[in-house]
Amino acid sequence: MNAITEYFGNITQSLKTISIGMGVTFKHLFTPAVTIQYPTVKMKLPERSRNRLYVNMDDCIGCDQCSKACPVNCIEIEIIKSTPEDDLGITSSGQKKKLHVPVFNIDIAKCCYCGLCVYPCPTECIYMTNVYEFSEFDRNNLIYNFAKMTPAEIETAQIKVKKMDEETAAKKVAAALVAAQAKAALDATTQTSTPQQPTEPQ
Amino acid sequence: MIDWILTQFPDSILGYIIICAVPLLFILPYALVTIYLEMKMSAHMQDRVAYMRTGWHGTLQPFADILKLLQKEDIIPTAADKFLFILAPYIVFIGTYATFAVLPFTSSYIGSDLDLGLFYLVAVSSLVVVGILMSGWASNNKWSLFGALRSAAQIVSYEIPTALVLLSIVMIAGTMNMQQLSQLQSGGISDWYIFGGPFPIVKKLLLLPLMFILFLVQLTASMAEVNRTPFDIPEAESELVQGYNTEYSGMKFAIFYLAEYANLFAVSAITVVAFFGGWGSPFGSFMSGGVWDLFWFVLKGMFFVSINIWLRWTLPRLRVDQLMYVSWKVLTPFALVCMILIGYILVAF
Amino acid sequence: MGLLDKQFEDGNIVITSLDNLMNWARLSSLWQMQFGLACCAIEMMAASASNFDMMRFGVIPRATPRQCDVMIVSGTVTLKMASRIKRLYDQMSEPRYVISMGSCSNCGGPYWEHGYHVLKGVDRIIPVDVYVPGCPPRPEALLEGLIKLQEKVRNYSSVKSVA
Amino acid sequence: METITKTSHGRTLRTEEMVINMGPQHPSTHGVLRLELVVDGEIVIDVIPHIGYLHRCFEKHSEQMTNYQQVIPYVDRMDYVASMNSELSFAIAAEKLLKIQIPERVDYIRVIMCELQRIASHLIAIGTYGIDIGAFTPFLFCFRDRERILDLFEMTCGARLLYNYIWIGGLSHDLPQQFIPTLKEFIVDFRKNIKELNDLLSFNHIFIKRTANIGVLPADVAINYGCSGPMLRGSGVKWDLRKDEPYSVYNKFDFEVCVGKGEVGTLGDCWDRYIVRVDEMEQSLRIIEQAIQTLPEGNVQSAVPKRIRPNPGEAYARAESPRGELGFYIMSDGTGTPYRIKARSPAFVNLSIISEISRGCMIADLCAITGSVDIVLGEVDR
Repeated sequence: MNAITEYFGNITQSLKTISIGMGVTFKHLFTPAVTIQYPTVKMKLPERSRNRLYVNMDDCIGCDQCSKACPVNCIEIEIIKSTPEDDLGITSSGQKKKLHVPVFNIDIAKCCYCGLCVYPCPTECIYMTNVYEFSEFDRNNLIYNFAKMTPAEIETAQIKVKKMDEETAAKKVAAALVAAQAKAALDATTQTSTPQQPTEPQ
Repeated sequence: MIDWILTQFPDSILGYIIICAVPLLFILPYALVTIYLEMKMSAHMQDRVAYMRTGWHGTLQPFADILKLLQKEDIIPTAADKFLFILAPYIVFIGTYATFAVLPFTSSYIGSDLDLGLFYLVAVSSLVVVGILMSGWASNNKWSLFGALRSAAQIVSYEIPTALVLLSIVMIAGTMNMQQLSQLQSGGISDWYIFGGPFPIVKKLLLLPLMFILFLVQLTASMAEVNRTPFDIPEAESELVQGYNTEYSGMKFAIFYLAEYANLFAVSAITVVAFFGGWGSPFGSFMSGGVWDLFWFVLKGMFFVSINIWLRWTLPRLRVDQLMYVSWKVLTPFALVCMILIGYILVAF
Repeated sequence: MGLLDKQFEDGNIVITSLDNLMNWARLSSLWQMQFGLACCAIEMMAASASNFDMMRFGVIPRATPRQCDVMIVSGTVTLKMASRIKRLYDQMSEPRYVISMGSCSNCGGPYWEHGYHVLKGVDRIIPVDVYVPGCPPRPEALLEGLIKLQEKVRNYSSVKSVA
Repeated sequence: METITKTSHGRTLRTEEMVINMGPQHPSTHGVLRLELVVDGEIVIDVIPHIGYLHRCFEKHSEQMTNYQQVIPYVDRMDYVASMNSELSFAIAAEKLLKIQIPERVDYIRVIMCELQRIASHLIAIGTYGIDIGAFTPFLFCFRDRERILDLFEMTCGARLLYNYIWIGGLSHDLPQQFIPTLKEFIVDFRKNIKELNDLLSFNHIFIKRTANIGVLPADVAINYGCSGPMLRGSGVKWDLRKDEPYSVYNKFDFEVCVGKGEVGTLGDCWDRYIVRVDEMEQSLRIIEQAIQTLPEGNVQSAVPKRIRPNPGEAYARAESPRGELGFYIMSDGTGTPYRIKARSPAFVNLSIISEISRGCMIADLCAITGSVDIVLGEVDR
C-alpha cells in the first residue's frame, strides 16, 4: 500500500511542481527584461568606480610613491633632477615641482585595478577614471605613456643636470680642498696640544 | 497537388524528386522561425532580450547562424570512422524527414496518403536512433558514445508509450490513415479526440478523461523522442559536453540542428493529428478549406512546439534510470490501462 | 579558413558583396566557447546573464570546441593549463577567433613578476585577436571587446590582396 | 581492468572499466578541475581529482610584497566569488598580529559587506548547480539578483568583483549616501525572489529526485575529512564560526545556523547541502537588517596604520566564508614584508571528499555532487 501511495504521490507531486515552475516562467515571459542594451544604452557608473588609471602630468611631482605602492609593479617612472634656474611650475595644490618626469609608463595590461596607487599620491594626480572601453588589437598599445616630455627636452634636461652635477662636483672638490687645507692648518696648530688624532676606521 | 506535379512531369523521375522536396519548403522556414522563437521565448522567460543586433530585434539571426555554419571548417577527427561519421547526420535527417511524408498539412495535400500512416510514422521515426548511434560510435569520443547509447535506450523505450497511445487512437478512429483521422475530427472543436471525439454525449464523457491522460502521455513521450529537456540526456550539456554531436562542426552539425527542430515539429504534428483535429478548424466549417487548413495545422503544431520550448526552459534534466522509470513504470502502464478501458467503452457503448 | 577562403585572385563587385554577406554572418553569429578559467569567468558569466545578455550579439555558449567561433580566454593561464588551452584551440574549427579577457591572460597580470606557474600572456601559445584589459573587465568591457572583434571580422576579405 | 560479474541468471557478464577524463574544460567542473573517472557503463567506480590548473602562487606572492596592504589584492583573487570574506579573514589575522583595535562602525560595515557577499556567492553556487542539473533559467534569475549586490559593492568601493575594500585596520571608503536605501530595497525584493527560486528549482520534483539521496555525506565522515561550511552543515552538524567562535561583531546579531534536516532524502545528501545555502541567504538578510538598524557612526579610517610593520610573531585567524572555514596564518619577522602567509582554504578540504562520496553513483550524479560541493578553483589551488 505504501508503495502505491508513493507511486501516485510521485506522479501528482511532479505534475504539481512542474505546473508551479511553468507558472513562474510564464509570469516572467511578460515581465520587462532587465537587460541594459550596452552599446546603445550605457549604465551610469557610480562616482567611485575604479577603471582605467589616469595620470594628470601637470600635477605629478615624480615622487614615485604610486610605483612603490603598486603590488604588481606596473608603473614605471624615471626622473631627472631639475636645475635651480628651471621653472617647472607648480601643482594645482600649490606644491613646487622639482623633478622632470621623462618616463611615466603604466602597463594597463598588467594593472590589477586595486586602486592602491591612488591613496599615497601627495598631489592626487593619479586616479582611476570610469573609462572601461579600451580594448586593443595589439597588446603593446596597452602600455600607456603619460609623460609629456619630448626627446629633445629630455636631452636638454639631461645635459643641464649633467652640467649642474659637474659644477656641483667641481664645487664640492673645491670645497673639500679648502676644507682639507683648513683642516691641515688646524691640525698643524693643534698637533702639539692633542696627542693623537683618531684616524678613520679601516 | 501531387497529381498536379505529376501531370507537369509525366513519366519522369523529376516529378517525384520535386514531390520529395516539397516538405523542405516548409521545414527550412519553419526551422529558422523556431530557432528564433526558442531563443526569444527563453530569453523573455529569463528577463533578458536575446538577439537584438541583426535586423529588427535580431530577426535575421537564424540566417546569420546558418550562413556562418556553412563557412565553418568541416572537421573529421583522424581517429573517427569516416564513412559512418559523414553518414550519421544524413540518416538522422532522413529519419525525421520521412515522417513529413504522411503529415496531412491540408485537406488536399499529404505527401503520401498511406493507409498505414500512423504505423509508418512509428516505424520510420526509429530510424533517427540509428543515426545517433552511428554518430556516437563513429566520433571515437567517449562522451559521444555515452550520448549515443543513452539515446538508443531512450528512444526505444519511449516508442512503446507512443505506440500504445496511437493504438488507442486507431481503435477509436478505426483507421491508420492520417488524412482520414483528420477528416473524422473536422467538425469543429468538440469533435477533437482530446474532447472525446465525434461521438454521442455519454461515450464522449467517458472517453474524455482517458483521452486527457493519453494526451499527457503522448506529450511526455514526444518530448523524450526529440531529446529535449527534461529528457535531453543524450546531449546533456553539463554531463556529456554535447553528447553524440560533440565532434561535429560546420554543416554536419547544422544538419543535426535542423533535424532536431524538424523532429520537434513532426512529433507535435502527430499530437495535433491524434488529438487536436489535424488541419480542422476549431469552428467546424467556418474558416476551413484551402489555406485555412494549412494555417490551423501549422498554428496547432507551433503551439505544441512552444509548449516544448516552455518546458525546456523551466525544468531540470532527469537521470538515465529515472528516464527509464518514467517510461516503463509510469507512461506505459497508464497508456495500457487507458487503451484497455477505451476498448471496453467502444465495445460496451 | 572557410569554403571561400583565398580562392579568388582579385575582387569584383560580386565577390565583395558576397564577402560582406559572409562576414556579416560570421560576425553576428560568434558562438562562444563555454569555459572559464578564473575570476574573469565570473564576469564572463555575468556578461551572458540577464543584465548584459551577450546573446544580443548572437553569442551562444557551446560546450564543445568544434562548434565554437570565439574562445574567450577568461582568467589566469597556468603552465599546466596552457597545453590544454592550446589543444582546445586546435580543436576549434576555422574560422576561429580569440579574445583575451583580463590582465592575466593579456600578460600574466598581477602574476607577471613572481608567478612561477603562470603563463605570461596567452598570446605566447595561441594568436589573440582582441585584448580586453581589466582585472576583471566589466561585462560591458567584454562586450566592447566583442564589438571590436566584430569590426575586425567585418573588414576581413577573402580576396588575396587585402586592401 | 576486466571485471566479471554474475547476472541474476547465473551467467557471467564480461564488462570492462573505462577511464574517462572530465575536465579541465567541462561544463560542470566549475572552472578548471580535472576529474579522472573510472566508470563501468554509467556507474562511477572511482574518481580521482586532479588540481593545480589554477595554481597562482598566492603564498609565494605574498612573501614578495613589500607591504601587508599589497597582499589584499591577491587575497581577493584567491576566492574570487567571495572576495569580501577572504579580505575580512586576512584583515582579522593581520589586525591580530598588529594588535590594533578597530572602530565599531568598521566592524558593522564589514559584516554587512560579508553577508552581502555570502548571498552573492551562494547565488552563484545555486545558479550553477541548476545548470549542472540541467535547468538553465534559475541560473539567470540568480545572476540577475547578484547583479544588484554587485551594484551595491561598486557604489561603495568602485569594483564589481575584486574589491580591495577591507583594509587592515579599516575600510577603503565609508558607505555612500544612497547605500542604505538601495540595500533596503534590495532586501525587500530579494525575499520575494528567494520564494520564486524555491518554486522554480528547490522544490521541483525532478530536482528533488535528482539530488535527494545522492552523494550522502555522513556527519562523522564530514568531520573526519575536515569539511566546513554548508558541506558540514548539510550533514546536520551545527558548526558555524559566526556562532561558535564569533569574530568581528557577529555575536551582536541574532541569527540561526542552518543545518540539513534530511527533509526529502537522507541527511547529508546533495539537496540538504543545496537547501542550506538557500536558507543561509535568508539568515544573511536577517543579519544585514539588524546591522543597518544599529549601524554606529564613526570614521572608518581612523585605525588604519600609517605603516604596517608588525613585531616578530605569528597569528592565525579564521572566519566563515561561504564555502567554510577560511583561515590565514601570518608570520612576521619584524619587517614590512610578510615572512610567510599560509591560507587554509575550505574549498580544497571540501573537494577532497569527492572521491569518497561519489563512488558507485552515476555520471549524472557526479555532476550533482561536484556542484553541491561548490568549489572555487582559485581557492583550491591558490
